[in-house]
Parts: sequence; structure tokens; C-alpha cells
Amino acid sequence: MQWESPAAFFAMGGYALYVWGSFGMAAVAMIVEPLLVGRRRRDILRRLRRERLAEELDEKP
Amino acid sequence: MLTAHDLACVRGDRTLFSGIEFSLAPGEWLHVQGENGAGKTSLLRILASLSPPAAGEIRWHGRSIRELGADYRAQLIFLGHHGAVKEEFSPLENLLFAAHLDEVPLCRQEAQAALAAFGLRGREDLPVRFLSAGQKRRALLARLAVRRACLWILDEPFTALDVKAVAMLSALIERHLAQGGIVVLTSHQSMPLPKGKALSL
Amino acid sequence: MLTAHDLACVRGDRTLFSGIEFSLAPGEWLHVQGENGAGKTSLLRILASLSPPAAGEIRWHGRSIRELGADYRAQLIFLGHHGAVKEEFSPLENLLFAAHLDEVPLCRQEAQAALAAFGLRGREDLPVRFLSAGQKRRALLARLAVRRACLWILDEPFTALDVKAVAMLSALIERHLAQGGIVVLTSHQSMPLPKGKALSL
Amino acid sequence: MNALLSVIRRDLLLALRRKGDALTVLFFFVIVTSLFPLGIGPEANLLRKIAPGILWVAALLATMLGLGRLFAPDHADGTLEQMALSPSPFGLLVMGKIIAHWLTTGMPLVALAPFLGLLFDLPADALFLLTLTLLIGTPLLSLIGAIGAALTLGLRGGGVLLSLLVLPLYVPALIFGAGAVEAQIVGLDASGHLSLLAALLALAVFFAPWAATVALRIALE
Amino acid sequence: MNALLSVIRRDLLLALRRKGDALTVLFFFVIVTSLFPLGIGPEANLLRKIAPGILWVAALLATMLGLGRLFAPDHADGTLEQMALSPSPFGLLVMGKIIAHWLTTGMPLVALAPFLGLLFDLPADALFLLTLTLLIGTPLLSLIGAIGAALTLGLRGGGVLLSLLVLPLYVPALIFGAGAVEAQIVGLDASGHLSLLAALLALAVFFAPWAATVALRIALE
Amino acid sequence: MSNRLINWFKYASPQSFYPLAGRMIPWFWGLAAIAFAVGLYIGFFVAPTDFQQGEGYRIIFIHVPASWMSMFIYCVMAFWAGLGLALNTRLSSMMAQALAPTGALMAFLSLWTGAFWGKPMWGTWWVWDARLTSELILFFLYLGFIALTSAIDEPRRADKAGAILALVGVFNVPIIYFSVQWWNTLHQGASVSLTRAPSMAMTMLLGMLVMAFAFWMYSIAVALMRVRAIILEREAHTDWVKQLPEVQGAR
Ligand code: HEM
Ligand SMILES: Nc1ncnc2c1ncn2[C@@H]1O[C@H](COP(=O)(O)OP(=O)(O)OP(=O)(O)O)[C@@H](O)[C@H]1O
Ligand SMILES: Nc1ncnc2c1ncn2[C@@H]1O[C@H](COP(=O)(O)OP(=O)(O)OP(=O)(O)O)[C@@H](O)[C@H]1O
Ligand SMILES: [Mg+2]
Ligand SMILES: [Mg+2]
Repeated sequence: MQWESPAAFFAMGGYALYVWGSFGMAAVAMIVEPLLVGRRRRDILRRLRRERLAEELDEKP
Repeated sequence: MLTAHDLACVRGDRTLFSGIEFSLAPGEWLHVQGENGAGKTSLLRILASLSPPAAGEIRWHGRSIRELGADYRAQLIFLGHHGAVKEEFSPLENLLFAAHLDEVPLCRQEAQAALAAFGLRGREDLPVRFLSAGQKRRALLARLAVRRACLWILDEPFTALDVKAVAMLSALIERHLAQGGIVVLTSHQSMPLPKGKALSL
Repeated sequence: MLTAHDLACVRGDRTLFSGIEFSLAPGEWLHVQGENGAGKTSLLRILASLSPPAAGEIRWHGRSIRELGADYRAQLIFLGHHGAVKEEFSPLENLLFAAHLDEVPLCRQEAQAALAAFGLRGREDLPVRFLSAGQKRRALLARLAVRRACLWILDEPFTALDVKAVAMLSALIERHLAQGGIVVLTSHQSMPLPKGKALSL
Repeated sequence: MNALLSVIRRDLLLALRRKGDALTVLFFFVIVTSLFPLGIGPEANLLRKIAPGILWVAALLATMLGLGRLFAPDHADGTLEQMALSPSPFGLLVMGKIIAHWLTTGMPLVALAPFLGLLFDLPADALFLLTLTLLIGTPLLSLIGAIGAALTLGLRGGGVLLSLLVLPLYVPALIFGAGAVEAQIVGLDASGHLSLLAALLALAVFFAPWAATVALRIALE
Repeated sequence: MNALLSVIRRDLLLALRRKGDALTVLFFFVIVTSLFPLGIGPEANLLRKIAPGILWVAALLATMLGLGRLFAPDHADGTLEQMALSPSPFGLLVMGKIIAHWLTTGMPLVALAPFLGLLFDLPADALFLLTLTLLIGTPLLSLIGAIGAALTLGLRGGGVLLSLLVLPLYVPALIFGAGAVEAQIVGLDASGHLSLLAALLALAVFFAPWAATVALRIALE
Repeated sequence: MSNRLINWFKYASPQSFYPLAGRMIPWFWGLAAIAFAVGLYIGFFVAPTDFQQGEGYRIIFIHVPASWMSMFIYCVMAFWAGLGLALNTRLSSMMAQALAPTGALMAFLSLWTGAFWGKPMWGTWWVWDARLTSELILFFLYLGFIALTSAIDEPRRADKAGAILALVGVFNVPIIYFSVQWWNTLHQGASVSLTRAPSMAMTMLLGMLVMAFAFWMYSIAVALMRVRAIILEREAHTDWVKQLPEVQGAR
């Protein structure tokens, strides 16, 4: 193991901004993207359910 | 009270018409007739104060419409060959915006009702681009039902409309006339309307 | 011989029509009827092979029009809501170019005669932009008189035309039918034509 | 006033509806800016020197491209006619359209400019000044452009004619805007340029809407 | 073949009829080119260095602006529909339109470029090479642009979307075109650049009309 | 059309693919999670400090995978789009559209991490280097594809138009890459060329490969999720969608 302390790990030998800026953006992007896709799916499912309910109401007089 | 005195219109080096005289009292309507190219559209645009006549004058309640300016424009509605509907917007949005422009308060429910009356139920939220030729015209005409204007100037309002829509529009015009409105329109078809004045170009 | 089998058209998530069947022998014509938005224009564009049907097939003399491709297109003429006339060009130039496109030999005299027959005498050299709504339609329709095509597909051919022009066009269509042509058209007005087949959407 | 706000709201909504339309003006800005290094070559020193000029010219061209959409769609479908016939003063409605145009075109450009400046390795204070000049300059471009757009309305080939009319009028904005940044980069005082730019903007705010309104009325005849 | 010629003749006539429309593309080219000295400052050495890049970028932008008029008017008035239904092969007609576009847009640019080069004080052989690269390059721009124009046909905000699609594809043409001139100015051999440019053109002549035709058929559905 | 082909079409139908994709997604997420954990562990705790670049080089563990994926995904996307155009299969066009945003994201990450690497190493966020420039253009090509397909409302038309653009683009990507490279080498101005560590340590290479695998699995998982959403949107009116348990189920 090459890091003396957690602080040294986070300091990244003086490159903290750059290393964590890169990894941070990657992490944010790769978490947000699946969430957005999930929301898209939920939206369409909600619409489909609503339409189905509306159809059922139509059929029943 | 709309009166025209000695109106003339020149396009290129062709005099389309000259010496046009008529006067319309509240509750009267004028059917502008003529062959293709006789100058009907040109006359209507002149009446709407969109283009100036080559000669003559138009008076609204006795005063020249050039002097009246915005006061005259506030009292008329002009629907021409063009849609004046945004293809991106739904009929509902188009109508609401038109109401804003006309400074008429109009809530969603009222607008929706007006559109439904014009047979656009279920299409209120579809962009106008997807509508059929007749549906586009209907979305445009819905404005007649909403805006309170005294003078209606309609250029071939019945084109592209099916039988049902023609009957509806005629009824709307009749009601407007009964309430003391004035209508000027052109049409090549015969119309189910009470007898009005006719002007042949 | 034009036959349609089980045609369907879907727009958005709406099925406009389905299971459409008809067949037209030489000399027959079809009046496509329906309310605004019923899908008449959509059907005509499908028949003209401009857009594919959602289901079903169209046959021309027994062969599918998808296979025939250019051979089918060479035998039809389609006039839609749009003008297909260039606003900058005069009716004469427009007609001559259309003939080139159709690969029909046409000299100036013939073109001029065709335009005159459509009541555009004296306007042959005026840019179409200056023409009235009806005159624009006439400039477009003049193509019918020039191009030899067996199948005419006309979307609301009578809009904007005055009484005289309607009569003229009807006569033209009748002559085409008498010569063994096939016509498919839509119109909200009643037409002075011999009895044809009707299709309600 | 109500009508003004309603026009702005409508145009913003319209921009939203035409998905990514405002966004694509931005992309145009980005792409034009990045074409120049491709044409000129990658030397960093050279690029740094010409960066303010390039960014300003790109912003100018991007605004200009957006001008075509300022009045033309409303003219084509007859909305403009109806606006002219509306009881609200026409000039106010026109002003609303210009403001909406800036909000959807100019403002995003201003927001993006510093990042593009980074591509040319501009120092921080130059980046700040560049953004400031664009903030003053882009409304000016929209206002002047509106006159041109109104004048060329409905003319065939209007798009290119428009640029012909408008570009010469844009020249002072360009000179003062890019000039300010360059002056600062070489260590001169930029405030003279800036105040001239601001004066131009003040002038345009008064006259441009009026001129555009008159031009529109003529186009509608 | 007859139909091809007739389309070209018609489009040329149309360009003539829309008075000065082709002329205004030219003016756009001139104005963009002359904006840069205004934005960048009058240093002669600097300007000479960046001249080929600027002229090429200006030519590219001018061509691109003209693309909006390539198919859109014919689409709007239904002519394109009629072309698709015509007995002549549609691809041939499309090719005719592209050729006419080049004749009215690209060719005048090529003719004007040497004079604009003079403004930047380019030496004679560089001027000649610049003209040559534009002569090979502008048809390439028209061909690639036709694909973009066909793809964006009838879409709202198409003008700007078009530039987003087309500009990235223009990059190789720009690099080889401007690169050749710059190489020659610094005394290197330019023939490599030139032959690559010509190879790109050959490729585009084969594939672009086909792709544009397919895209147009889709747009008409 | 032969029977075999029709059979193939049946299996490539959205209806049969939708549940299949649903079953595959957890597996890919699982693989991605494991690979990320291993890769990050190697990257941060096993790989030694670089003697030239210090700790800054660790950006390589996301930069290179993102760069590779951005190029790879474009090719895959063009493949599916082309297939959709040629055979008129709905599913492959949907696949293409599901891949585009992920590809654009990868291109963006490549640019972002590259810039964050360039600042400490070269002293500037950006240089007009061949690799960098062509990556930027690739990003624009993705955006063009997304903008075009979302500007067309009719899905069938969007598919076909997008396919043409993707195919034109895939021919152009290598042309762009080589043209930019040539452009740069001829100038050889003040620009800094990419300094590569001469012989990459085994552990670094290993970490990079594991991370690349993780990115790959991630991309597949997200693309499958997105394609399922697209299928639902496009097939909303069909019966089989209405019969789905997630539509029928709890209100
Ligand atoms: C915005 C800036 C940057 C962009 C867009 C970028 C882009 C790319 C691309 C597209 C690749 C994959 C190319 C290939 O494998 O052939 C790559 C690989 C790589 N990049 Fe970058 N890069 C950038 C900055 C940097 C910086 C600053 C460094 C280091 C100082 C760097 C080091 C590397 C390394 C080591 C590889 C792997 C090379 C290989 O596997 O052959 N990059 N980069
Ligand atoms: N520059 C010009 N030179 C000569 N004639 C012109 C010029 N501009 C327009 N015209 C003519 O002016 C008339 C315009 O008519 P207008 O559009 O008012 O007709 P309309 O009665 O509405 O016809 P329609 O029933 O076809 O709509 C046309 O006959 C047209 O040919
Ligand atoms: N994306 C869409 N979603 C839902 N409905 C759509 C969509 N696009 C088009 N439509 C509908 O499809 C129909 C198109 O009809 P078409 O233009 O063929 O009608 P038409 O019979 O020619 O009518 P008209 O008599 O008015 O010309 C319209 O009812 C329109 O509302
Ligand atoms: Mg008229
Ligand atoms: Mg119709």
C-alpha cells in the first residue's frame, strides 16, 4: 500500500483538483445517466397505466 | 357602420377595380364576388387597413380608418388565406396566444370548449403541423368564437372545410349578424346564409 | 387497373383507416370522401407511392407498385395541396419545366394554348407570386392538359376555383375518363361529374 | 405591458418547443470557433493573439444566423399580420420579440464564451473582459439585427440579403468589442472601448425597435 | 440526361430571377473575410499567416449559408414531390440540383478568392494555389452539404441544425484545403494535400448524391 | 425473402427482445460493479506512482477507457443504424438511438478528463492536437445525430435519417482522424505532443484494461435500459405492451 494516510490519498501528490475533478465528473455522469434513463422509463410507464385506466373507464358505461 | 367611397386598386399596370361604393349597417353582410383574379383578396386587405387603396376612402362610423388607426384595428378581425397558426404549437396554445394578442381574457377551459365546438376535441394538444388541411382551418376559425370584434373580414372562410364545419361556421356568422355585427367575406361556393348584400368585382 | 388491398395508415398512435379495398377499371373514378382529418390526403399520398402504407398493398395492372417503382410513377400525375409552381417563374415557365420533368415534348405555342384554355391569357408572363389564389391553382392544373398520364390523383382540385374554372376542370376530367383514364380525387363540394365510385373514410 | 410579457413568454415557449433550437445556435458558435484553429493551424501563440477577434466574429455570425428566425416564421403564417392588427401597440410587441430573441440567442453565447476562450488558452482577466463585452454587445447585435430582419422580410433570398445589410452595421460593435479585449491583453486600458460599446447599446435601445416596427409595417403592406 | 440539363437550366434561371441572390453569397464571403482584419487588428504579418485559413473558413460558411436554399424552396412548394414522382430517375435530378448549386455558389467564390487574397497580401503562387484548392474544395462542400440539407429538410430550425450536421463533415476539406496553401507558404510540398482533397472529391461524387437522394425520399414520406 | 430471415426477424422483434433485455440488465450491472471495484482498487492502490507525472497520471484509468468507448460505440451505433436502414428492422434502429447518448457521454468524459490531465501536464486545458481535435469532432457528430433524430417526430423517418447520418459519419471518422493528424505533424508548432510513458508498467496496463471492461459493461447495461424505454415509447399502442405486467400491475 502506497498511501501514508487518507489525507495523502486525497491530496494525490498535489494533483487533487485534477484527479478528483476527472473521477468526480465521471462518477457524477455515470450515476446521473442511469437515473435519467430510469426516469424516462417511469414516465412512459405512468402514461401507459393512465391510458389503460382511461380505456377501462371508457369500456364500463 | 362601414362605408367605402370610390375605392380603387391598382396592381402592376392593371386596375383591378375602381369606383367601388358600399355601405354596411350593423347586422348586414357583404358577399364579395368575382372571378379568380378579380381583386377580392386585394379589396379585403384594403378593408382590413393592411394595404392602402389607390384611390378612395373607407369610413368606420363616419370617420376615416386612416385616422382611426389602432381604434379601428381593435374592432376588426381578418382571416386570410394564410393560417396565422403556428405549426409547432397545438391548437390550444395558438388560441390562447391569439387571445393574449387580442387582449381578451380567456382561460384554458373556455379555449378548450371553443376548440371542441370546432370539432378539434382530442387534437387540442397535437402540434398544428400534424393536422389535416381542414383541421388547420378549424383551428384558425376558432378565434372567431373567442374574440369579440364587431367587423369580420373573411377571405374564403369555407375552403377545405367539410359539410359539418361549413354549417357550423354559417351558424356562427348568422349569430354574429344577429348580434349586430358586420361581415365581409368572399367565397366561390354558395352559402347557407341569410340574404346579404353582394358586390361583384 | 388500380386495386388496393387491405390498406391501412397510421399517424402518430392513431389509426386513420384500415382495411381499405377498392378497384378501379379504366374509365372509372373514385371520390374519396370523409370529414376533415379522416385521412383523405394521407390515402392519396400513399396511392401516389409517396409514403408507404402501414399495411396492405396497391397493385397496378396486377403488379405491386413497390416493384413497379418508376414504371408506375411514369403513369400517374399527383396534384396536392401544395402548388408545385415556382413563385418566381411565370405560369409559362412553370409549365415548360413541368413538361421537361415529365419528359413530354412541349413547345411554347402548345404551352401557351394550354394556359389560355385555363383562363390565364395575358398572365402567362407574370410571375406566379402576383397571381391570385385561384389563378395559382389554374397554373398548376394546366399540367393536366399537357401531360399524358393514365392515372390522375387530385387532392381537392376544386379549391379556390371560380364557377367557370370548376366547369372547365370537370370537362377535362370527363374527357380523361372517356379516353380510358382513371381518376382518384377528394372534394368537399358536390361535383358536376358522371357517377363514380365513392369511398368513405 | 401585459402583451409584451405574453410575447416574450410565447417566444420562449416556442424556442423550447423547437427542441434544441436555441441549443443549436450555441453549437454553431462552438463549431465556428473551433473551425478557425483547424484552418489556421495549432500554434498556441498565434491562436491566443487572434482569439478575441475570432470569438467575436463567431458570436456575430451565430446571432446573425438566428435572425432569420426572428420575424420570418411569424410572417409566413400570418401571426405578424395579426400582431399589426392587434389593439396592443405594435412597437411593444416587436420589442418583446427582440428581447426573447436575445434571451434565446445572445445570452447563451455570453455564458459559453469563457469556456471557448479556454480553448485558445486566454488568461483569466481577458476571459472576464471578453464575457463582459459580449454581454453588452449581443443585445446590440440583436437590436440592430432586428432592423435588418424586418427590412428583408418576405424577400426571396432574404437570408443572405439580411447578412449583407446587417454585417456592415455590426462592424462598430465588433471593433469596440474585440478591441477592448485585445487592448487589455497587450496591457492598454480597455475602458474607452467599453464605454463606446455601451453608448452604442443605449442608442440602439431607443431607435432600433422603432425602426424595426416601421420596417415591419412596410413589409406587411 | 435531358432531365438533368433541364434541372440545371431551371435552377440557374431561378438564381437569375431571384435577383442578386447568388451575388449576396459572394458579398457574404467578402464581408466575413474583411471582418477578420477588423476583429484582429491590422498587423500585416499576422494577417498573411492566417489568410488561407480565414478565406477557407469564409468560403465554407458562405457555402453553408447557401445550402438552406438548395432543397427547401422546392420542398415547400411541392416541386420536390413532383420530381420524386417524375419518370426521370430522382437521383439524376438531385445531382442536377447539386451541380446548379455549385455553379451559383461555389464557382463565384472561386473566382473571387484571388482578389480577396490580395487584400491579405498573399504572394502570387499562394494565390494560385488557394484558387486551385477552392476549385477542388467547393464542389466537395456542395456535395457533402447536400446530404445535410436533405436530412434537415422540413425540420423546424433546420438552418442551424444543418450547420451542426455539416460542419464536422467539412473538417477534412478545410484542413487539406487551407493546409495546402499554408504548406506552400512555408516552403513545403503541397501536392500531398491536393491529391487527398481530390480523392475526397471523387469519393463524394459517388456517394453524396446517393445519400442525399435517399434522405430526400425519407423527407417526402 | 427466405424463411430463415423471417425467423430471424421474429427474434429481433421488440416484443421478444424486451423481456430478454430485462433479464440481461442485472448481469451487466453486476459485471460492471465488480470490474469497477477491481479496476479502481488496482488504479489507486496497486499501481505505483509514475516517476514523471506523479499521481496525476491516475486519470488514465478513466480517460483511456472513455476514449476507447467513445469511438467503439460510434461504430456499433452506425452498424445498428445501417442494419435498420437496410433490413427495415425496428429494433436495430432503436438500438442505435439508445447508444447515442451513452456514446456522447463517453466522448464528453474523454474531453473532460483529457482537459483535466492536460492542465497539470502541459499547462493548458486544451491544445489543437490531432487526437484531441478528432475527439472533439466525434463529440459533435454524436450531438448532430441526437439533435437530428430528436428533431424528427415521426419515428420511422427519424430512424432512417439518423442512419444515413451515422453511416456518413462512420466513413468520415477515420478520414477526420488522419487529416487532423497530418495537419498537425506538418505544422509542428508550439504545440506539445502527447508524452507517453515509454513502457507502461504491467499493473497500469492491467488496471486500464479492467477499467475498460467496466466501462464496456456499464455502456451495455445503460443502453439496454434505454432501449427498453424506447421500445415502450414506440410500441405504446400495441397489445403486447398493454399486456405487460408493469403496465397492468399496481396502479
Ligand atoms: C482534452 C484532451 C484530450 C483528449 C480529447 C484526448 C483524447 C484521447 C483519445 C481519443 C485517446 C484514445 C486514442 C487511441 O487509443 O489511439 C486517448 C488516449 C490516451 N491519452 Fe488522451 N486525450 C486528451 C488529453 C490527454 C493528456 C493531457 C494526456 C497525458 C498527458 C493523455 C494521455 C493519453 C494516453 C496515455 C492515452 C492512451 C494511449 C494509447 O493507449 O495508445 N491524453 N486520448
Ligand atoms: N404586378 C402585377 N401586374 C399585373 N397584375 C397583377 C400584379 N400583381 C397582381 N396582379 C393581378 O392582381 C390580381 C390580384 O387579385 P386577388 O388576389 O385580389 O384576386 P381574388 O379576387 O382574390 O382571386 P381568387 O378568387 O383567385 O382568390 C390578379 O388578377 C393578379 O393577376
Ligand atoms: N403525429 C400524429 N398524431 C396523431 N394524429 C396525427 C398525427 N399526424 C397526423 N395526425 C392526424 O392524421 C390526420 C391526417 O389527415 P389528412 O391530412 O389525411 O386528412 P384529410 O382527410 O386530407 O383532411 P382534410 O379534409 O382536412 O384535408 C389528421 O386527422 C391528423 O390529426
Ligand atoms: Mg383571393
Ligand atoms: Mg387533405
